[in-house]
Amino acid sequence: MPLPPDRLLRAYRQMKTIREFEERLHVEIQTGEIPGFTHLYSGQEAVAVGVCEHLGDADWIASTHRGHGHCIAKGCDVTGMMLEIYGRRDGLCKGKGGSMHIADMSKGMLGANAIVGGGPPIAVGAAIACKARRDGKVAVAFGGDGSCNQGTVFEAMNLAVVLKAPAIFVFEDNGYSEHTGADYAVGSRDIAGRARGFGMPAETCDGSDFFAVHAAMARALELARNGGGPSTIEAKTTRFFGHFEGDPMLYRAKDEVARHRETMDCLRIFRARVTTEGLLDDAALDAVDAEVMGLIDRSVAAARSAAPPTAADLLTDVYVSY
Amino acid sequence: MPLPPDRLLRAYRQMKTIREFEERLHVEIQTGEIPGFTHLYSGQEAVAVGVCEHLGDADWIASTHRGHGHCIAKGCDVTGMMLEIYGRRDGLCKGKGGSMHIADMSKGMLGANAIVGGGPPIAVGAAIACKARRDGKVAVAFGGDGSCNQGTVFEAMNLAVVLKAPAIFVFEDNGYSEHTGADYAVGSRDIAGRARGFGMPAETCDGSDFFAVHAAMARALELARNGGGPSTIEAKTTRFFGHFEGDPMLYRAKDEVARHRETMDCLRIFRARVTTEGLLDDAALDAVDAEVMGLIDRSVAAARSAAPPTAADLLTDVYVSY
Amino acid sequence: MRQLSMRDAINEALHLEMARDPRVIVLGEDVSGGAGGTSGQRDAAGGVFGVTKGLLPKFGEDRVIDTPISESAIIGAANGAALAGMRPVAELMFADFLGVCFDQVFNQAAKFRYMFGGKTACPIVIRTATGAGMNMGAQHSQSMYALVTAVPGLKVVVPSNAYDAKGLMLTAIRDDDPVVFFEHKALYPRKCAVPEGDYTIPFGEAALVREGEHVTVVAIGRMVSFAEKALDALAADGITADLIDPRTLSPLDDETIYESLENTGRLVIIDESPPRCSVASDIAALVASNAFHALKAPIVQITSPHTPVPFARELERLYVPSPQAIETAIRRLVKQ
Amino acid sequence: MRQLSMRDAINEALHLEMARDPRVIVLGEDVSGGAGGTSGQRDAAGGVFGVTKGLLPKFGEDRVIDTPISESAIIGAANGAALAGMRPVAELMFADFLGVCFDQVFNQAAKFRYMFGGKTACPIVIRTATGAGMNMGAQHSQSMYALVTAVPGLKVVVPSNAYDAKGLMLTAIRDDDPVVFFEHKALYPRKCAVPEGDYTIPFGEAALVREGEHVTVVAIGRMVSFAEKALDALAADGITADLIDPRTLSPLDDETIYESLENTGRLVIIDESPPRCSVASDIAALVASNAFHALKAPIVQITSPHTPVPFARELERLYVPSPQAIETAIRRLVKQ
Ligand SMILES: Cc1ncc(C[n+]2csc(CCOP(=O)(O)OP(=O)(O)O)c2C)c(N)n1
Ligand SMILES: Cc1ncc(C[n+]2csc(CCOP(=O)(O)OP(=O)(O)O)c2C)c(N)n1
Ligand SMILES: [Mg+2]
Ligand SMILES: [Mg+2]
Repeated sequence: MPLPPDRLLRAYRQMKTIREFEERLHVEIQTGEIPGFTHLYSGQEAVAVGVCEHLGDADWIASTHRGHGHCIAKGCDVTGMMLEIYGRRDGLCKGKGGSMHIADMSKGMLGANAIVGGGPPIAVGAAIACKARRDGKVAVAFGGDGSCNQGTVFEAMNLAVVLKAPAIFVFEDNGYSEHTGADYAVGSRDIAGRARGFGMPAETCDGSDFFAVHAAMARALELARNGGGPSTIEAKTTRFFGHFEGDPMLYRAKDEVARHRETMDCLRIFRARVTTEGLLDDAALDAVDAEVMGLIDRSVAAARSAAPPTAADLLTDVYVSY
Repeated sequence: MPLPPDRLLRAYRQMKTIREFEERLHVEIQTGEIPGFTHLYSGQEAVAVGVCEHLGDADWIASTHRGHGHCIAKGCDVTGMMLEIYGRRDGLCKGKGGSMHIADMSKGMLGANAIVGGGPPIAVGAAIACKARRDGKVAVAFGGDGSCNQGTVFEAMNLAVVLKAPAIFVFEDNGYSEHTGADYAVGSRDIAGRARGFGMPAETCDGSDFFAVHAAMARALELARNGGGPSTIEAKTTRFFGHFEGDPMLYRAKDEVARHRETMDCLRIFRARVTTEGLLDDAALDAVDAEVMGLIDRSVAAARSAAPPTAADLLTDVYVSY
Repeated sequence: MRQLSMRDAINEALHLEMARDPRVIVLGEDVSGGAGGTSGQRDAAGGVFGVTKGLLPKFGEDRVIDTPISESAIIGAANGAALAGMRPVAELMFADFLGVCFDQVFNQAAKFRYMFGGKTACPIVIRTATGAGMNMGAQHSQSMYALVTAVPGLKVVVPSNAYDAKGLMLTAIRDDDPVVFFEHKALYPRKCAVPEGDYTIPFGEAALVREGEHVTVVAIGRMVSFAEKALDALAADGITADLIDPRTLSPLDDETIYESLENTGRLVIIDESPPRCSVASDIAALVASNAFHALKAPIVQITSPHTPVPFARELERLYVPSPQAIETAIRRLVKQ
Repeated sequence: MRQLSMRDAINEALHLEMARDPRVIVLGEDVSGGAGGTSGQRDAAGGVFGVTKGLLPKFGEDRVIDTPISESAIIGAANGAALAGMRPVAELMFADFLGVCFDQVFNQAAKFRYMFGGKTACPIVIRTATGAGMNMGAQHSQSMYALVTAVPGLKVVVPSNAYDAKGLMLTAIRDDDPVVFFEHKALYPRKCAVPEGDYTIPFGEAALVREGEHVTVVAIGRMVSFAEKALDALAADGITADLIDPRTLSPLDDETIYESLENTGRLVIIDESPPRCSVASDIAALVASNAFHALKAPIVQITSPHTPVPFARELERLYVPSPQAIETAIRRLVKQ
């Protein structure tokens, strides 16, 4: 059953928002105004949106160091995020978190995480809460190909299987963990196979194809919501930028990114499919593009002019009470 | 090709030594003279000996909290072990380690380990050393069914695959981790399947049958020694005592141990096979039995009368130099 | 009044709070036990020290969760469940196992609130067995309070008796911040008078166990009873002390220590852990910075030596601070 | 003399020692980089801070080992290789990741020798990037010395400049005990004169960076240069100090501090980590116990606040002790 046009358009808008958010950050970072280091999600949008399109605010996701896409797909406020990345007082985390620690419980976003492998156990905990409350909600753990070598991830997978927790593990294999290829570091290069080794269903899909991810997630979700326990989705994808901003990418063939932008761009692939199949027309998509550019412009302008945190902010929020 | 009689007899002697060491400890512990808590290996002897029969002093093993069997199979001095378990100054570790920390580098024994999952990464490191030195040696990591849920174990497995390290992972599925059944806690109940998920060969064998373990190990060893990298052996076995001494075993059916002593006793199974096939005769085996009993008697007597450590010992051996 | 062991006092607190608040869940290895076993008997363990006994039959498998041996997953899951609105009580069988899940403790639980700009809370309790004295060897005997006391965002509780343990546990579960709750193995069977029903003991309020005039003694956990023994012996010679049990190490009630020092001018701190960067050193440093002028003599720290915990009975006995060593140290100090 | 950055000084030490001793191996994430990539280029990273650059081309893949993201396996493998006779130098990309491998650090490496009755050694070096100041957020900016200094069996090194870093690294690799070597991210590009060739700096010998009369200042790592700035400003007013850089926190050269205090009577300790159970508190406690009578005024500890490391530039600047804060504190102290 194809998605109705309004949901398709929303999915496109989210993917486009992520893309422009990231492409714009890539530019703004050159100005030196953005503190710290930033990991851009550009190229992987179809995974975040294909998965989160199914979820409501009361479902949960746990994200990674490369978290902007997951945040936007899960509904976090784009301007609040931009302010946070700039380290502003009115940022989503009051400037205390930054790019790698954006979270919003009201949107079911359990946090980006600067510790590779930090998120999956947390997502399983949220799934346990859903199960205990019998609220029919699920929790999704995002992770990269590199994260699938971290022991915490396997502990989380096994625990979810044992408890039949409504948890879904989404691995985005973008080919690299930092400067090292997945074909080197992922022993089997078969993340789905690992998941099956733990006793859960797992499938591999094309992470540049929104519809492929969306369909895989539909199956995982049905299982989880019907008490069938966890499952895994391995999405093959690519990142259009370096590991972090400033990475010279010596480990990638010179033309690799250009080639991937040509052949693995989820926005192009989406547009081609929906227009060919007559589900949406170019005009509607162009309108979204314009709308998104405006949103990003406004959020950058807001972030630039926003006030920084003050000395008083340093000592608050460590404890609820102490 | 069947093992020559002297090696068969040695294997039997080791299994018998482990058995009697443990059965005797079980008795001696009632006297209150043995400090701490002890995990007995009785019932699993064929695994330790089936594996270590292939190894020399320059090969390595990393053991677990249930380590007496591995120590004896790897050639650690039985009296030194007994003294250590009694906490004596002349124990293998000068009374500083105890039952859960017996080690002897000169025998390639990297240590029992009171941390579940502590050993496998260490074994992989020893395998890396073998590889770097090209000395043709291997490292074996022993672990239980429970340990196969600990993230460190998977990290070690993946690292070994990535580096094609001559490491062999031996999981002894004795059905329980403490008070919890493996069919509950091991998501898939298929440890070999997990190992295959990481991209290494793995096989399951009958851990009560010395010959089955020995054959599986021969295959793993050939692979490792020929640069083929790691593999996994999952041995199905049973423990004849509680998790630790004092465990009332409320989680086991009342007759389970009795049944297993009847049907899964590796010593009986071994004796039946070698006598039926005419490889050894009962007289030779009985002679070993007598010899072993003497050894155990003497080691207990030695441990009982040995001197405890003194105040001066408390502060030494923390650093090589400080 | 009814006498309860510390084990039973904590068990009672868990029962009370689980009955009162449906958000409370308990998870850990063998917290009930028997899952998947062949006896058909659940609650076969109730925790290896029996502290969670009886919870499963009463509250069911959704709220009393046996886990695989996966400490990172256990604490991580507690964290996630807390972010999602539950109040998990996770059991780490031995405090020494903090190593295998330390990231979830100090990088996750401790930092969520701050990193997320105060917009969330992570109300977990990590219960764990601590301390030497049972010949359990170097990896099952450590006193690791300092490691978590050092971490901003965590609260740290070390009860010295059954009464406190119950009241502090109820406070811990109701507290909105992550709490690490150390239960000394040697104290589990120790009994004292424990009221029925609900009562709480606030965090950051030390107990003045005894009042005296010559010296201020701060003792942690099991060391409180050791200090009492030493003081009993000293009473014969007319030496008396303020004996302070901080009960919570973070927050720490340093004010009570400073006030006592105004009277005594002499400080002895007794801590079962090794000396470097310990809670003993932390308290000594606070005093040397904030109550220096009250001090009439060097601060005395009585700790274990800078070694791992040894196995042999004779060595472990020498390792743990003894009532005799405490007595000698106090005697020497009051003479200065 | 030739000026070298701390990054290059450590790199040179690694080159020298790998050439000298075939037992030395290097392992960690991206220590060379490029494995499995599509460019065909190895040594594409040389560590994310470039400290291990050039080792792979020179010493090959058996001795310079890129690993998956598996810190427990990395440190565990280093431990096992050390027990089997190698001298591994493991890189933990950021000290904050100690959490995911802490068991291998404190329950294994630190305890082998003692638990095994002195019959083995575990000569590993764990190199790791430490410290705040680059807006890397709460999980990439911590100063975690105290956590390992607390552990008997570990040695802890925190160089404050390139010269020391090279000499201490050579000592660390040749040392037979496990060493945790903290490299401050902000110091990597900082240059100073560094001799070519082989030289070592012994553990447990503090550097007396400056001599003075009014106060003893103990500063750790990056804080040494901050203290120097503060002292430069104070010189105008005739205030001078003994500035002591411990260089190794375990073993700690406390004697040098006591000796200095005999002259100055006043102590300021500067430590970038949060205050509780910190190295600052450890040193303060040692002094309050062992050199109390030399003290003329309260000990001053200048540390970060009891909070996680904040992200925003303005907040992180307030978080890290500043030369101004140090100056003010010293000024106030000498007046007392
Ligand atoms: C525990 C831990 N180890 C190492 C790192 C450093 N690090 C950050 S991202 C990263 C690579 C992650 O690779 P992958 O999981 O494939 O995610 P991707 O960056 O491709 O999105 C590494 C090694 C970290 N943040 N945490
Ligand atoms: C990290 C850690 N977690 C928990 C324990 C407590 N513990 C000791 S043995 C054990 C069960 C191990 O089960 P298994 O691996 O099957 O080995 P077996 O006891 O059956 O030999 C547990 C949970 C521990 N020692 N270390
Ligand atoms: Mg990746
Ligand atoms: Mg088992």
